[in-house]
Amino acid sequence: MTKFPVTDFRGLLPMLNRRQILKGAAAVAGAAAFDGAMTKSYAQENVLNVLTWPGHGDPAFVAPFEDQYGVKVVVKEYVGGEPMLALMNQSPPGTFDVVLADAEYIGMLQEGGFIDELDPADYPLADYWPEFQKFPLHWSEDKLYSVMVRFGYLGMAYRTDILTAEDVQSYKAMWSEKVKGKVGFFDWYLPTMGCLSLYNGNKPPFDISEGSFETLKETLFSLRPQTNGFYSMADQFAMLTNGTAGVIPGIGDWVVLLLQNEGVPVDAVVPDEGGIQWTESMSIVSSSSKKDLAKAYIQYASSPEGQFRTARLPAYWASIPNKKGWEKMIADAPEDAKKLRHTFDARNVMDEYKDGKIFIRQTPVQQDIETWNDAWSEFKAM
Amino acid sequence: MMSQKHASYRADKRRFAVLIGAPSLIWQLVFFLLPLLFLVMMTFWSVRNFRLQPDFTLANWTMILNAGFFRSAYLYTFSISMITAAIAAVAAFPVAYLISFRLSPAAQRMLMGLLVIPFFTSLPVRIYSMQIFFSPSGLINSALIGVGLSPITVLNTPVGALVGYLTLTMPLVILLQIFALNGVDRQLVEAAHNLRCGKFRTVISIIIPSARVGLVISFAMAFVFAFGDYISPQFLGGSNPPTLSILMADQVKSGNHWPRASVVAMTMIFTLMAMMGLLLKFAYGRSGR
Amino acid sequence: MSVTILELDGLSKSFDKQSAVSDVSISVQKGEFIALMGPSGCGKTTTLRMIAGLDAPTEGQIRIWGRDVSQDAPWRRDTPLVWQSYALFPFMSVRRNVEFGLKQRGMIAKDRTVKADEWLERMGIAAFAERMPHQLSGGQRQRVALARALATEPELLLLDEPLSALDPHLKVSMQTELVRLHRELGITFVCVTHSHSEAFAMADRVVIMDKGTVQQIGAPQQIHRRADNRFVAEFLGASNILDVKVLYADASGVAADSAIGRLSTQAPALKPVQVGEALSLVVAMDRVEIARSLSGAVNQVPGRIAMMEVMGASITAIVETEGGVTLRSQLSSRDIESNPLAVGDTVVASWDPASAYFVAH
Amino acid sequence: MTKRTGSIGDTLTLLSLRGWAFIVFAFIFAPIVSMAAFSFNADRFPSLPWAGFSLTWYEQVFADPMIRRGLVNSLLVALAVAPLSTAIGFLAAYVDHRFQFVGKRLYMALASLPPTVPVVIMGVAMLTFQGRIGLSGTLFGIIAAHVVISAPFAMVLIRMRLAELGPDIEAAAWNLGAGPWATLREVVIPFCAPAILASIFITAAVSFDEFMIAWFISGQNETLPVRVLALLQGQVSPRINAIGTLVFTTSMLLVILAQALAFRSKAGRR
Repeated sequence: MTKFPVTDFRGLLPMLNRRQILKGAAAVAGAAAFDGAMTKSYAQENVLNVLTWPGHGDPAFVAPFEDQYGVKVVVKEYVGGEPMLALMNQSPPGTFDVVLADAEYIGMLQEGGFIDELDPADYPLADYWPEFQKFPLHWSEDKLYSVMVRFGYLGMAYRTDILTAEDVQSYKAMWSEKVKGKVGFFDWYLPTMGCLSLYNGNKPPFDISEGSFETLKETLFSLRPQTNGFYSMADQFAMLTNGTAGVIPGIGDWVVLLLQNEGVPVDAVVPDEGGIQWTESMSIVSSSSKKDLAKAYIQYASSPEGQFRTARLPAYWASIPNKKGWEKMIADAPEDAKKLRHTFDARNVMDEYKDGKIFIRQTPVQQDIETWNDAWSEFKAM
Repeated sequence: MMSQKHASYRADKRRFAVLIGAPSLIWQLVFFLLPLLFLVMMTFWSVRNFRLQPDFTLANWTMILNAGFFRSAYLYTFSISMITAAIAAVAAFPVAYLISFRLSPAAQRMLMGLLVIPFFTSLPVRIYSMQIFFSPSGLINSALIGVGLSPITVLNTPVGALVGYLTLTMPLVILLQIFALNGVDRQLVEAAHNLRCGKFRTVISIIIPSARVGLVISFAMAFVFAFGDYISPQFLGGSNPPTLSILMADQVKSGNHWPRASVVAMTMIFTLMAMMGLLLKFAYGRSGR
Repeated sequence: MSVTILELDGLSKSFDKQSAVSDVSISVQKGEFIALMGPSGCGKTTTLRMIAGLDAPTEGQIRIWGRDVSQDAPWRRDTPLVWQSYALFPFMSVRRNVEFGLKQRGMIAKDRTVKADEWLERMGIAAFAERMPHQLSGGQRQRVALARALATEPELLLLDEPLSALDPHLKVSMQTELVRLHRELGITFVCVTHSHSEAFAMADRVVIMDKGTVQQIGAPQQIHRRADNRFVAEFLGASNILDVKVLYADASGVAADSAIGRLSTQAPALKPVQVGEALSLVVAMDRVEIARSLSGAVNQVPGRIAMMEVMGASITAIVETEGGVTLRSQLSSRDIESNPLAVGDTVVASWDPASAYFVAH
Repeated sequence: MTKRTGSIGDTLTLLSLRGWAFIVFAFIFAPIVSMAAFSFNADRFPSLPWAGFSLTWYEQVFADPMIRRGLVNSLLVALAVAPLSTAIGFLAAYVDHRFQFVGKRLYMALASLPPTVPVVIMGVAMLTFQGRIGLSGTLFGIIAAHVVISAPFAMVLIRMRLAELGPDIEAAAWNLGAGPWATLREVVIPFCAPAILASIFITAAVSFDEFMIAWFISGQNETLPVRVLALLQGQVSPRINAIGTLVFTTSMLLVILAQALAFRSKAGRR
């Protein structure tokens, strides 16, 4: 034989002698002790555990709270309301202190006994825009269960170099030749199907009859030839940036504001058929053992300072319901206030609300969640 | 007295064997088999208001097995995994052959060392990098446009998923093929040359048959890994269309429907077991002559 | 005065219903050098492994100093084995290999080293104490294996084909060395081998086995002079074996008929024979003489020299007789000098009736 | 003569083989190289052309408490998984090597099959099961799952080494008075040392890179790969490249260090 072939991985990892192994083991043991000390601190009392959409654990938002209370905010991120419910269901009691959820899931959390009733007096609801002071989805039998932190509108986001502002006045733009194979979808049935329901003329979009639902499915399925793909949250940013996607329904400012800052030619629009409002709201988890801290956290998030910071979360921007927060933004970051249209002297985000074009996003009323989701699965697999 | 001692030696031997054998058995029973059995049981449970309820219903099975989206996802997943395994096996073979038969031991060692590197890097990050490569404004398309060709759409298509599957499986397939080829008796090859069998014919008629078991195993592993991967079809295929693993995740998302996800999982496990059985039978079957 | 150290009593062993050893009884005296010999698969190694406790007997007893050890764990016996493969621990230095048995007996490190070095010195490999086994030659490994087995100073040493892996020239010197070692130590050696020359050169007594059973036990000369049965005679390979039929028998001898005529032996024939019985007649090759012409004595067989095989100092003449049977005669080169022979010569082969004997077919 | 023409053809074959190998290696390594390159790119959403050199993403990685925590969790898990799965894999390999018994095929199937079950399924199964017994969300839950999938790797590595242990070596140890435990300790384990060491590395790497099962069951105790996945799904950021590059260089440094130490010790022994 002229060669000595290597027949397994071990040839690549020559043996160490015993002294080196012992040395290595000692180093490892030392590191373990150090790490043990580090992780221990997270399990201690001064930690606030928050279940939330991605990005809300960013120091840009939590740092002032952590400094003030001498605690650490530890977040667990999820994408989509159903995974959030699953996590709440599956985690042992006491895992989370605060949950940030979309308004349409607050009712389910409350029915499931996952969240506590709140005292409205604890929170600056009086400073909120009147429309949000008694936001229906947050109240059950006149009891408050959640406090809105952020919101935004969902219509379409599009590449301005592919579609024009006129094109996107209607959801019809998605069927245009210009975006054949370039219609992307956020991989969650609720916002997309909501927007298409509006396009079909259903108002409100989620409370529809069986017949309208069948039509909605047909509308959805007719988009299949236009489809580019089904994106994770982050993929939406990437696909709009690199031009793979020309238009994405069911999303809005929260995606495009950041991209515009980076110079990407994108914009978001609420078409004539209307748009959907999304909200992020905070509640205190019933099984929490740190409810005072949880309350303080929600108070911070709804305060002008917290509002100002959460509006410009590095992960994605959003509108805020607290007028005092608007004032602080106008004073401290007028440019950003303009981008977010949080100004009092020009047409602002609340005007669209007042126009009656905006419908609150909710889970299906007349059908099961599964029915809608199965239609979505069917659409994806077509 | 005698028999007592006799018994004690036997008992010692048995105790030794049991103590040696127990850790693996117990660990895999408790943390592997039990969860899987639990998953089987859960396929018969029902879900009400986002809550799992112990039950005995075949509804999940009938629903999934009859669902058009399940069937198309199954067909797609199966065929793209086969295509992946075939491409990986064919593309890897010349490389494995070169490394095993034509390079110096030092070069062989170095290249195998290189092939181990991907195992030390995060797959999601590698897949994410591929996204950048194949995006419309990425390197590949810039190059294509640069030489006057039209750009290609790879992202969010089955081809994109394929790129991801190959990223995942290629290093493994090449390594397994090298192991298989290194096990081929070199004297056999020399004997073939001695009998004036050309290099190419030697590869076809001597080397591939001798290394068949290893080559089939490398194919089987590529299939197994592609069949179960979630990252590639999600991030490069844009779940367009979705695979079974994505379908599983979707079922979980859809109203916390773990039972349906478990049904999908079962179909995947059955498929993999059947495939492995068939391939291994093919690999070992004819060598019994 | 001889004392029995090891007794095998009706020992049997079967693997998966296949009998490997059946009903073997041997009794070994203290200080004896015993060789177990036979073709491969005859059960000699299994017998040795049972003595060491590595295989458990299906039936029968193994007694050491009269105590039944057949159900003792191998590590509870004091029966070190020198392995055919040497079985040196590849990741331990020579010295640590030799120390291994001592360590298991709880000897402290310092004493172990002293003892191991003594044995390495004695085996002439002290210079290699720090080496790893793979850095040694075959002969050196053999010595390490011996030192390792002897370091615990056993009373009984088992050797499994100790010379088979050595070069021919090393074999001879190692053979001498084993004999010297045996004499000096005065302990009992039980050695398995398939080579008669080794067994006959070293052992006090030889046990010949076939198909799991003992065929003959005896001192080398005794076995050589008189095999107990046809298998032994054939296995030793140094005899002419002729098929005969007894014509008559009395106290002084037996006459028998064969393909090459009437042959006779002088008493004692090994066991009583019956007239008309078909037997094998065994004549050692070195007892067959070759003459140029008939002389009128008994057992004279005329023939032609078909071939001359030269083997060192001895030459074997192969005589083709008229009856179609070939006879082999082993001659010394001196015999040839005084009586030159060539292929094709017409000769007469003969032997002394007292040197031939009968065995069963 | 024929030999000569043959060698020209052979040179061509060799050339095309090398060319193809180059393409395949480029395909395998392009993502790794680009990961490293983009970790220094100033743009937030990575695209060409290159927007300038920046260390921002590394600064952010080191400043991000969630990433730090993920790293610590990953290290803790890998530190526990490597010895545990190596020990369990070693014992299973030894059972295969040493014992014959009824049901051995089943035993070995149980010990070697877990890596062939898709990680998505493992994740779902583990979460539902561990959720029931209160293990999900704990570091031990992740460790338990990672041992399940990495022990078979250890088993295979060590089994290959055991196959090289001559049939007489263990018997020789018994013959010299060492009982089964002493033989295991003083003969089998030292003999397997290289494979044991390799499997400690490999199982640590398997655990350190595993993201799917951990994604399902980690709960609040996210490991680093889970954090990467969350970043990847939630908010694209070149921090991913920076983390990837850091993890990669650390792993590689460890392997190279191990090699270097081994070479030095070899040289010193001469």
